[in-house]
Parts: sequence; structure tokens; C-alpha cells
Amino acid sequence: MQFDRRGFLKITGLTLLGLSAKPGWEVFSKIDQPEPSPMAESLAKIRWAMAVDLKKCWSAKEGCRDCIDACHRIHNVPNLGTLKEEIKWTWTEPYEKVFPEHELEYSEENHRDKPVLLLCNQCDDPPCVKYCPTRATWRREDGIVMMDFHRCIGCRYCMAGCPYGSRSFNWRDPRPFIKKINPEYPTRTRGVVEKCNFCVERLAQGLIPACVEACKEKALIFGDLKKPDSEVRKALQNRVIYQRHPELGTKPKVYYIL
Amino acid sequence: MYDKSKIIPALVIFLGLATYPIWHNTVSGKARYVPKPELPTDKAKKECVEPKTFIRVNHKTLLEDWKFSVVRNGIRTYQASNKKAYTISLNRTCMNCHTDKTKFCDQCHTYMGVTNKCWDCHIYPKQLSPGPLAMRGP
Amino acid sequence: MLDQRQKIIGEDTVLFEHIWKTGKGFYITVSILGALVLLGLYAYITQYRTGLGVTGLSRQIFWGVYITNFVFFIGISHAGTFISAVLRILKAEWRRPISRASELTTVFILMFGVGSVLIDLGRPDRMLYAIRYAHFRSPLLWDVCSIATYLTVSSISLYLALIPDIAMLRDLGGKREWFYRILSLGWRNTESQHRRLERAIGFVSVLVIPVMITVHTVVSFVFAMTIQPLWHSAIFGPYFVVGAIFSGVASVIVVMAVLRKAYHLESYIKPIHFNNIGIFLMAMTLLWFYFTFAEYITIVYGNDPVHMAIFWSKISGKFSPLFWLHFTLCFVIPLPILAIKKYRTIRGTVIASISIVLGMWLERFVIIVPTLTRQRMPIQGAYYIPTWVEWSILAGCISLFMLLYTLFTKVFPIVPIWEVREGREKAAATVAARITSYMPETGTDLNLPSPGGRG
Amino acid sequence: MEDVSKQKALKIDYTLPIKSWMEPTVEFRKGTYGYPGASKHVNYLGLPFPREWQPTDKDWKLPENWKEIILRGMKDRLGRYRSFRLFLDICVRCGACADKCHFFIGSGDPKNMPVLRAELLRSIYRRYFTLSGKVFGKLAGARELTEEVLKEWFYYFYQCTECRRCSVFCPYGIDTCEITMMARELLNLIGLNINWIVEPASKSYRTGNHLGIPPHAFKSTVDFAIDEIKEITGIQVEVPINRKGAEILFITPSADYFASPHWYTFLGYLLLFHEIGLDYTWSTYASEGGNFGLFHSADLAKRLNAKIYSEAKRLGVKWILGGECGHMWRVIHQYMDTFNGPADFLEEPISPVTGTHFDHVKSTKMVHICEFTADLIKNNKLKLDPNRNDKWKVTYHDSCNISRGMGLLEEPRYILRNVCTEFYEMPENTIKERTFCCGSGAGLGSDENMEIRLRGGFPRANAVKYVKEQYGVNLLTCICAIDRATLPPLLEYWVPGVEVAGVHELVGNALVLKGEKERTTNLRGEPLTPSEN
Amino acid sequence: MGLWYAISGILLLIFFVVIGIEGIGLYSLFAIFIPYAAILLFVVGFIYRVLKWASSPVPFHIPTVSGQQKSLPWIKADNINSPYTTGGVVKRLALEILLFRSLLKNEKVEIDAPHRLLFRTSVLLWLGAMAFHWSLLVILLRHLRFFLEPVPSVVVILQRVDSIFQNLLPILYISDLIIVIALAYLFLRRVIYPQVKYISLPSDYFVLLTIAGIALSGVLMRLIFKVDLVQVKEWVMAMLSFRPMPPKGVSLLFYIHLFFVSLLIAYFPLSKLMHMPGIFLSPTKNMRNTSRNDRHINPWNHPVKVHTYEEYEEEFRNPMKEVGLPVEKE
Repeated sequence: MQFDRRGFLKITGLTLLGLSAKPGWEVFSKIDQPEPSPMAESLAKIRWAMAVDLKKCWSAKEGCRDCIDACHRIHNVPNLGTLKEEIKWTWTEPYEKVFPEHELEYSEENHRDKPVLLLCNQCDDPPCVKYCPTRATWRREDGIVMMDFHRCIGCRYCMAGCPYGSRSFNWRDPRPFIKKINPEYPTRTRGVVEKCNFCVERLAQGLIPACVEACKEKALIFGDLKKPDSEVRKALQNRVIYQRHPELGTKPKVYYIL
Repeated sequence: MYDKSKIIPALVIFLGLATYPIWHNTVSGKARYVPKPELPTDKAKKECVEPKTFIRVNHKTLLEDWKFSVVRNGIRTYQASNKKAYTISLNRTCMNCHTDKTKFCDQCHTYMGVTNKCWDCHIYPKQLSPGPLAMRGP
Repeated sequence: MLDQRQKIIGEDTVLFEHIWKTGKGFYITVSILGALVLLGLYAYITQYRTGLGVTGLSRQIFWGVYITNFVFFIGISHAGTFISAVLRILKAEWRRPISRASELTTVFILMFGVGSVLIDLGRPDRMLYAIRYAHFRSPLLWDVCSIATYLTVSSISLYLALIPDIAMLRDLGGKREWFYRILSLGWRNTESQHRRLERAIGFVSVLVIPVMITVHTVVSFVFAMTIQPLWHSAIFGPYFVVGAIFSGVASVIVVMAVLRKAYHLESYIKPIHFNNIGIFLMAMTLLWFYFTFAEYITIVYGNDPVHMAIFWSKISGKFSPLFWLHFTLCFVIPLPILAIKKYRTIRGTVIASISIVLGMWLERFVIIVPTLTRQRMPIQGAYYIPTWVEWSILAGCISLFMLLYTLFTKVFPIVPIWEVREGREKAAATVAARITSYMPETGTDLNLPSPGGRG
Repeated sequence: MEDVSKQKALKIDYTLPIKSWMEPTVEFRKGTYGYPGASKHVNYLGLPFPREWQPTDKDWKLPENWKEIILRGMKDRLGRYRSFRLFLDICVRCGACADKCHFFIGSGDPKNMPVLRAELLRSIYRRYFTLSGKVFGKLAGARELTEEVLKEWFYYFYQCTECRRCSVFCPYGIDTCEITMMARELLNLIGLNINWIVEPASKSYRTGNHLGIPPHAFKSTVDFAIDEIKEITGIQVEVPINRKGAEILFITPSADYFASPHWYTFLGYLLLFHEIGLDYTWSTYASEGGNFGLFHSADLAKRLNAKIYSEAKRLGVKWILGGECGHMWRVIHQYMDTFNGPADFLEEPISPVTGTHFDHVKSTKMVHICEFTADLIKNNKLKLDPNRNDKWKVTYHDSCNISRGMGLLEEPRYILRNVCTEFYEMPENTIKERTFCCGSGAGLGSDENMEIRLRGGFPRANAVKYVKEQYGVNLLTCICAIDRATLPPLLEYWVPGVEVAGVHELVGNALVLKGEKERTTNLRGEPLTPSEN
Repeated sequence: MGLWYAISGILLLIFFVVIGIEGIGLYSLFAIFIPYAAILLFVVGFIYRVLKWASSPVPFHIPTVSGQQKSLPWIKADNINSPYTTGGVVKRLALEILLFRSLLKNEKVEIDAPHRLLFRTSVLLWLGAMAFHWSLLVILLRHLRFFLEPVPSVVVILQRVDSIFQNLLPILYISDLIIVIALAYLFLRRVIYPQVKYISLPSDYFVLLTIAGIALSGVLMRLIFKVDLVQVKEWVMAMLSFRPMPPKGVSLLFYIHLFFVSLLIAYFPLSKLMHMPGIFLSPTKNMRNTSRNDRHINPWNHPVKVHTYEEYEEEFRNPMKEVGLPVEKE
């Protein structure tokens, strides 16, 4: 007689009522955080980061969207065709807007309008995580700021918290707006927030993020900051690097190299 | 016996209600219906992640645990009781063998009057064939 | 023919009239309000089925009318507590006739405050997750807790003060007697019951004041805790509390005026009420101006470009019409009306109050929306024009509030009869005692209503 | 009443005994039980087992086969009364009725909770008539029928006034009155009865009324009333007795023309009938509205009740008018037609004054005096001066049988509002269908059980006290002869200063008669207005 | 005292199932024989008891009137509390059965000061009873999914509404939660309130505990020790089409649940649970208050000995003549 594979308790009738208190309690008190997971330790040894080599990026042909397209295709990001309800995981903005604090008035103006790739900064101290009332978003040990679409109630407080505008909201059912569905990755439903997840599902399979893979110019460099010999560490060495709004204390882990 | 005209009809109604399931099932002709979820014929796909008896009872819990494990803990392999490791994925693992949701999942779910929301986001393989998604409309 | 109905009713017939008499006006009001509520309901169903895309909200400006309503409604709700609890503690006798109307405003409008957040949710079906997976670092959860407490405490205080009046209605008999009987909890006006009730009301009145301050502070924290320009402000807590009392008291004046007209309560809600609250409102106008000034002058001196961008969009940019309109409504119009005694009439205070209520809604809007247009990165095409859905839901909420108010007054007296009578007795006793002390000879002969013996 | 003053400060204790109710115990203490029926009355009625005995005796001189008689009687009644079987079967012991009984409230004795009172009988039913009781015995709440159980029955079923208040609160409408009636029938099978029921019943059987007033005495009491009216109003009224061919036969409880304060109500009737010139008659043969047989058995009730229709038939009247009484109306409203109908020799009642058809009494053909008077007032047929009752601040007590057996609630109130100037209701949970019993109905109105009467009347008195304190009420009106007899000592004990009157006494006071002299006193001979202090 | 009898009875019965299933393996007894027997007992016993009631007449017209009678046309009659039409009776019964209206009138008596009573409204029992009975009904209807194929959409919708709380707690029906709370209340009031405790019989506790056993075992099966529901339904369907076979792969807990259900329905006709059909037959609630208008017939109305006018006049003729009262015979 087996009630449960994990063998909660092998009980017989008479003890049933009394003993059921404990597993009953476990069910009700199942709080999912912090729950030490066997992976946590190994995750803690990693700190994923990305560097965007703007020079390389700009050397690509005008209007190159390889990385964005790859990202959106793989993650079933819908294209609603309007600015109002736009959903984007990765996108570009002109340099002067991304780094408004950079004084461009008298410097060379040729990269003022150049596109800069934007995505979730996967902050070390992500504000969005603080605000979520249901812990639908949280930071993993390896630095990835995760979204649990199952749990999002759509209050959009995380969007108010994010200073980078990295989060999008599903203003309506996204499925009809997805050109070709990738069955490997779920779509979202209306009413939840979504954002770039550093291709966490690909990392798990030992692959690099889709955008990095798609970039023919090798302008995107991805790797583990905690490994001294990782590509991303090498890319950051001896270069002038920028982060978006480091003054806000969010410690972004997407770097821009110029 | 007194008040026959009221009590007899009331008792008939009671009897009707008490035996209603029998009539219902006879009329629907499904008294002997037994759901038969379609199992994969492929030999390689014969073995499930857990024994059939366990899956029949606990698949919901297992899937919940899987969801939790992947999304919250980042653990994507499942150490099954048969000592094998499986990728935790509704699509790539479960639906890889049980390709047709309507012939597998829905069989028992309909039988038991259960509704679930898995497919609001997740995509079952057969769903992609000729444009069923567009049916949902904006 | 004198019977106990008359004995119970006494001279306060008019207070019972709105319960007994159902005129044409009632049906017209109810059907107009009902139609608007249905419109709001239709709008919400549309939104529920299609998604929030039917609103004017966008990726950039993702909070709009609903969140404005949330802050606004919660703000209004402070009135009741203020009038009934604070004035009760201060033993301001004149609050007696208006305490229930203001408490009722609190309880009902608070429900719409909560409702506005729920309407704003993308997945309202999952709203209970906020309890199941409660994350107490999130200021939203602080709101959930404090508003729930506030709603509970103010509902209790409303109900407690209702009990003796319900018992009175029960004793009058009639069709709804069973209903009043259950709600009256066996109130029989005994000494021990009175003692217990007074103690309970006193306790709740004291308890509700810190809760009230907490609530709006926490509401402001939803914004102040973020690092968005012009939200991230340390004075937001008191600023919002002041704004809340400001708008709340103004709306109580409007409610009072409406009730006074509709139910002919001229001999209960008197010019003195409007005058006293008007003076208080004037003080609040100045206080509000002080906070607004402090808030913006700090920004200007800080000269942070991100903040300044939003600042200028309010002062002279695309939000300037709204900004200056709200400033006019909240300060320029009401201040002279309330400050000059000649204008501080019933009509004057009501005009000032309406102006303030409208202005304060706009203030919330002007606080919330401009910040979202350009957070840290100027984004093109950030625009927000609320659609019919939002306006309908706003209209529906306000209509439902008024409808509930109307229905409540169909069932319960809006002026707390027992409190008014208690006030009368106390006043008579005080006057009698004073006269006796001045004129020991004649004082006792004066034919004053005798104190003691409860109505 | 010296008994009353002796019993100052009755203690009410709600603590429960440790012993289970299943063990029968009963202590016959003076003041809590009625004396058994005297043999001569039992004999006169032809009831079984007349004998001399006392409840305090150890030996109750029961017949040899008493157990068999009881069980046979029970079986017989289970087959004849659906209510009996049903009410024994379906009680779930939810306890909603527990504190609804005035005897429980006033005594704290748990066996006075309606549920337990019924359970005293139910436990025997289970033991002998149900499968579960036979199999599980005590576990299913079944117990043996012993002499001790019988004593308990005697004690507690003569401590129920059959007021039906509990049945209003019972979700299944279980009516303890029905159970008490059955239990009393069973007890009577073996001669366990009380004199306060048997004696009036036997007198009523013989002389036509409970008080045993012979026809000539009836006549002289009427003559006395005529004189008294003449003195107060200066009017000479006609009072026809046993007159054949009258349109209406008037029947009222005998206490009305013999006891006080009933007497003034009687005067009220006479004034009213005179003023409207009613073509009516009294009867000496059917000179009793009340029916103490009801407190004994259905059969005895029927025997006594039979007189009304037979007298109506003999006198050839068209319809019957009934006076103010409680259980009289329970019998007339719910039993008479079934007992002794159909009354096809009568006509459907029509008010001769207003022409109103009383078309809710088409079958029984008997109208309540309050229905009749209310109709008169509504149609402006009476000239009333309510100020003549200014002495009184009035409240109204609904009699149990009138309110829960009949539903006559608004008619007397309508009359009162027209005949007096100050009328106040008692708290709403003690009037109308939730009215509290006077504590002395159903044959319990004797002096020997005064303690239990005072206890049972406590909730009613408490409500009177409330209106006395609240509004200064000083007169409790009612339309029940038992109330008028038993409420005065009750109020004297619990709420001194409140008097008792019938509704038609106030009608008689207020009625402005054609050609009357100026009244200086009310029917009681007291000044019309209160003195100035 | 009665409480301990009931508890030990329940434990004994659980022990019986444990031995029967785990020890001896009497699957057919528990899954086929007992349920069939229980249903048979229930239906036959139920009808028998109702017929037994029906076999006794209602000799007198005895509604408990709780409102103004229909009399003079200008006095507003209360057709619900003092029904004068069949419609009124139906309304009165419906309100009683659906809303437990009498319990809503409930009030508690307290002694406020010496010799001063205070009546307090008390809706707790009403709330508890409503919560219990309505959630029981919902649970019963939900279980129809095991009995009906195809499952009617009403049942599916009911189930979905009932489980809306899954947002708050893992897999818990609102009705389950409510019934457990209501049962706990109903049980505790029998144990705690001295008055109710005093009137309670072992069978009162027993019924409550049996239902509690059913509810708890059901909740446990739902929450923790899950059961293969498809197998259960297949078993039910087989039973319904009279091809009985014990269910495969279900746990002891299921047998306990099933046994208690069987026990309850078999016990139903023997017990106070018959209040369910009984309320419909209650003569104090199901009669119109028109007894002076419509003659009620008593089928056993036997003749009784009466004292006739002739006998009366015989005794009093002389004094009557003396005072001038008319007499029949001179």
C-alpha cells in the first residue's frame, strides 16, 4: 500500500488521522522561497553577464536585427504592430537616449544616432524583484532575474520599478500575433508581464543565448563573470565599459564596450 | 395511507433522483464507456518516467513539481525512480510520446470533468498543424 | 393618538422619512445610477475578456486612471475617520449629526479604492496569489494589509454607532423588522449595554487614527519607494496624507450638502457645520500648498536632469494645462472663498469643495502619469488618452458609490439619531447646570428638558 | 394572595445537573404541581381509574396493567396522529428551542427545555417502537418505561402550557404542544390527571360552564350587570338569554361574567351590543367558550365543544359570535369544525350593522368579537371617546393560542388604537407570534402550583416591566380569560403597579352611548382621569 | 459520556475497515456488497419510513401560525407566516428548507441583572447549519462527476466555481473548507455549550463524527493521499450498470471514505437524519391557516358521549322557570 512515491508516510488506518497532521501542514506551509535546492550551490558559482561591443555592432550592415529576431522568434514574442502594446525582450534605441548622461554636444556626433542593443540588465540588485507582491519575479543565484508567468498577477509594479524599461505587459492575448510559434517555449497569456531571461532555457542545455548565437559580427559576448578566463571577462579587460545608470545602484550585468 | 396524491409523487421523485445516474448513463449510452488514453505504439516510447500507477494518480503533482523545479529552482532534470534521468519538459518529454493531447490528456480529463489551463501557454505538438492558433482570434 | 412609534420618533420625523417615503426622485436616481453602473460593468467585462489593451494604457504609461482612482478614493476615505474619530476624541459636539454620513463615505469609497486596484490587474483571477505568495518586501502588500485593516476598523466603527438606531427601527416594527432585529444584536438600551458601546466606540476611534495615517502613507509609498523621477520623494507620505484629508473633507462637505437638500436635513446639518469644516478646509488648502511648494522647490534646486525633465513637462510641457488646472482648482479658487467670511457660506464652501475634489483627482493624475512618460530614457510616442472603458469604469464606480449610499439611506438613518439626542440631553444638562450656578434661585424653575432617560 | 409575598425573590439557576436526563428523577415540591382530579369529577365524566392519591405518595395506586395500557395507547395514537410519530422521529436536538420555553427561562430546569420535555416521551417511543432503539438501547437514547418515568411525565407534562412558542423557533415546526397533548392523553388512560382540569371539565359538562354556574345564577349575575351599567351610564340594556330565533348566539368564557377583572369586559360586551342594537342571545346550556377538555384529551374536548353547535341549532341562530378567550379560540379555529361540524344549519356570517361578509369563516361560521368590533370601528359605526381611557397607558399581551393558533394579531391592536390614547408595544420578540405565555394556561392556573406559575410567567412579566419603565405603562390588556385570571397575581409579584384588562373593557369605556348620562367613572367605578400627582 | 461512546464506535469502525482491507483483503465486501446493501437499505428504508408517516392521518388542522391571519379585507394578511393559499405554504416551506428561516429567529436569553432578562440575537447556529447543509449539497452535486457520463456542464462549472480558492491554497474546494469548519462548529457546540451537551445523545455525536470522517477522508484524498479517480469512476459506473467489480489501485483511505458513506446512508432511515423528508410532512408547517373556512376532515372522528340539552334542562328546569328563562318542556 503506497500512498505516495516519496513515501511521505506509510500509514495504516488507525494512525491515519493523527499522523496526517504533519503532511497536511507541509502542504499548506509549502512556501517556495527560500527553499535550498541542490542546484543552488552550483548556481552560486556562476554569474552570467553580457558585453555588447558597440563598435562591432555598428560595423554590421545598416538595420541589422539578427539578434532581436532570433530572440523574439525563439521566445514566441508577439508582434502586435503598435507602439502602444509593444512587447519586446531585446530592442535598440539611439545612443544619445540610452546614455543621456554622456555629453555629446561637442564630441564626435557620428554615433549619436547609432543603435544600442537593449535588454534586461539582469541586475545584481534588481528593483523589480523588491516590488513584486507575489514573488513572480526573483533573482537566481547565477544572476538571472527570472519571471514566473504562472504566478504573475499583472499589477505592473515591476514595470514601475525597472528604470530601464525592460519589461513588457501583455495587453491582450498574444498568440494571434505570433507569426510562427516555437513549440519548445511557451507563449504567454494576456495580463502578465514578460522580459528577457538571458535564454535561461538554452543555458540549461549548454547553449549560449540566442541573440549571441545569431550575431554574425560577434558583437555580443556572453559568459560567466566568476570565471577569470571567460570570454566576457576577457572582453571587459582593458576596455572602457559603460553600464546603464550605474548610479541607481542596480549593478547591471549588461556591459557596453566602446 | 393518507395524502396519497402528494406523498406518492414525492416518493417517485425521490426514487427518480436516487436512481438518476442509472437513467442518465443509460440514456447517454455511455454506461459502459471507459476512457482509453492513446498510448504510444513506438517501443522506445513504452516506458514512462514513472510507473503507470504512480502517474495515473500523481501526474498533476508531478507536473506541478516539475514546473516548480524548472522555473523556481532551475533544475531541469528529473531523477526518476527507475534511476533514469529525464529532461523536465512538458513538451519535449511528456508530449514527445503522447503527441496528441486530445487523444491522451483529454480522454480522462473529460471523463472526470476536469479542466486545466496548461495549454493557455504551453503548446502541444498537434496544435501547430494547420494554423489552429489563429482560431483564437484577437 | 400617542403611541410608542411617536415616542420613538419624537421630533425627529424628518430623519426617518427617507427610510419610509420612497418618492419619484428615488426611483429616478436609482435608475440613472443603475444605468451608469451597468455601463461600467459592461466596460469591465469588455476589459476582462479582451485584456487591458482596450484601455488607453500603453507599454510606457502602464498606470493611469485606475491607479489615479485608487489613490483618489483612498484619499477621500480619510474624511469619515477624520470627522467622526478625531472630532469625537476632541469632543466637538457639532460633529454628531454628520458623523455617520462621513463614516459611510469612508467605508463605501474604500471598497472602490480596493476595487480600483483589482480592476487594474492583468490577471484578476489570480488576485489571491497576493495572499498565497505574499511577498512582504513589496509596498503593494503593505497596502493590502493596511487597507484591509482600515476597512475592517472603519466598518466596525460605522456599525457600532448604528446599533442603537437599528434597535430604534426595530422597535418601530414593520416589514423589515426581522432584518433590524438581527442587526440590532438584542440592543435594549440598558445601562450596561450603553457602557459597553461607548467604550467600544471610544476604542475604535482611537485605533482608527493611526491606521488612517498609515494607510495613506503606505499608498504614497507605492510610488515613493520606486526610483522614478518625482515619485522618489521623502515627503510623499505626509504630502499624501494631507492631500487625502484635504480631498476627503471637501467631499464630505459635498455629501453633506447633497443629503441636506435631498432629505431636508436643514435643521440638523446647519450653516455652522459648513462654516466649521470650511475653516478647517482653508487650513488644509494652505497646508496642501505648503507641501506642493516644498516638493517642487526641492526638485528645482536639485536640478537633476531626469527630474527636471518631468518637472518642466508639468510646468510648461504637455502636462502643463492639467497641472495649472489642478493648481487653480486646489488653491486659487478655494482659498479666497474659504478665507473670506462673506463667501464662507453653504454655497461658497460647496463650490470650493467641488473644486477641490476635482482638483485632487487631477493632482493624483498629474503625479502618476507624467513620471511614466519618460522614466530614465526619453521614449518617443509616450502618450496616454484614457478610452471610453476607463471613463465608463470611473463613472460606474462613482455611480455605484452613490447608489450604495442611496440604498443605505433607504434602510438606515443617515443622521445618527441616538447621538444627536444624546447631544441634546448633554447640552440641556450643561445649560441647566450653568444657569443654576448663575441664578441659584430661579434656575431650578426653568422648564428645561430634563437630562437622563435615554430616547 | 399571601402565597405570592411568601415567595419573594425566586432564584433562577441555569446550571445543569451532572446526572444525565436519562435517569428519571423528580421531586414533588409544594408549589410546583397540581393536585390530582377528585374522584367525583372523574366519575362524572366517566373517565378511567378514579381514585384518591397524591403525587407525593410513594404508591400512585396504578392499575395492574398500566404499562400495557400506556404502550397500547401510544401505539394507537401513533397510528392516529401523524404529528405524533413525525415529531418523535425527526428532532435533531439542535437546541434552538431550549431557551424559548418560559418555564425553562423561569426555572432553569433542563427538562423544561422543549426538546427534553419531548425527549421524556421520545425515549420511550424509541425503546418500544423503533428498530434503532430496540437494538442500540441507551446509545440511541431509548429507555425503559418505569413508574419513575411515569412520575416524570406527570410532573413535566403538567408543566407545559401548550403555548407552542418553541414550535415557532423549531426548523421543523416540532410542536411540543402536540407531544404534551399526547402525553396527557396517555397519563389520563391510567387516571393520572389534575383536578384543575378535571373539575372545570366536569362542571362544564354538567352546567355548561367551568364555574358550574346554574342557569338561574347566570340570570341573576346578568341582572346585576344590567343594574351596574345603569348606574354608570344611565342606560337600561337588554340582555336576552336562551332566546330562540335570535340572529346571533354569543359565547364567551364563563369567567367573564363571574370573575374580576373579567367582569368589566363583560360590561363592555353588553354596552357594545346594546349600542349597535344587536339581535343576539346568550345561552345557559352553552355558557362556556373555554374548553378544559382540550387539556385532557381530544375526546373530552369534543364532548364539551359539542354544546356550541347543538345549542346554535336548537336556538335557530344564523351564526355565532365568540368572546375574548385564548384556548377557546384554538378549539374553535382549529378543531371545532373537525370535531362537531359541518355547521350546515347556520348561515355564513354577515355583520348586521355594517353588512360585512366575514368570508374567512365560511365553514365554521363563528366570528371573533375583535374581528367584529374592528369592522364596526373601521366602518365608523361606533362613536368613541378614547380620552375616557386616559387613566391608562396601555400595552397588549398576545395570548398564545390567539397568536400562534389563529393569527389574530392586528384586530385587537386596531381596536386599542381607537379606544385609548396611549398604546405601547412590548419588545417585538415577546409579542405576536413570539409572545410569551402567562405561565398558567392549559390547566395550570391553580393556586397550588403558584411557584411554577410565577416562574413560567417571568419572561412575560419581564417584558411588561420593560414597557413600564420605558413608557410608564400601567395597564396590560389581553383577550384571554385565563390571562385575565392569572396575570394579576403574576404582575403583582414581578411588576407591581400594572393592572390587567380585556380589550372590550376599554371599548366599553370609550363607547359614547346614545342617551347616556355624562360618565364620571370608568366601568371599574374609578375616576376617568388620573389624579394630578 | 455519549461522546465517548460515539468516538469509540467510530474508531472501532475504522479498525474494522483496516482489518477488513489490509488484513483480510475483503475488497469485494467493502466495494460491492456493503455499498449495494447500503443503497438498498437507504432507498427501501427511506420509503418505508415515509410511508409509515403517511399511514397516520393528520386528524386536526394544526399549523403553527406566525403571522396575521386572513380576516377582514383591510387588514394585511401575512401569506408566508400565516399562509392562506397553497402558494403561501410553498413559500413558507421553501424559505424554511432553503434558508432555515426559523433558525434565523433564534435568540439567546441572558440574565442581565437579577430578574432582568436580555434577549440577544443569535445567528451562529443558523450560520453553522446553513454552511453545513449548503456545502454538503455542493459536495454531493460535485460528486456527480463520478456517477454521470458524460459529465453535465453544470457539474463542471460548479466544480470550477467551488475551486476558485485554488488561487489561495493548493487544491482545496471552498465547500470542503466550509463543511469542515461547519462540522467543527456543530460538533464543538455539542461539546462546549452545557445545554446542548446535556440534550445530546450518543447518536447525535455519531452522525456528526461519521460525516466528519467522510469529509476528512475526502479532503485527505484530495490533498495528500491521492487516489486514481478514473479507476474510481470506472468502478462507480460498473456498479451503476450492475457489473460490479472492486476498484483497482485505490488506497485504504478510499475504503474508509466509502465505508463511512455506506454507513451514513444505511443509517439514514434509522435515524434523525430523516428530518430531511420529515420537514415536508410537518403538519405545523405545511398547512394553510384557513381552518375556519375549509373544513378539515378527521378520518377517525368517532362519536363521543355528550351531555345533551334535554339532559341539561331535565336537571335545571325548575330553577330556570323560576327566573323566567324559556324552557323546551313545560
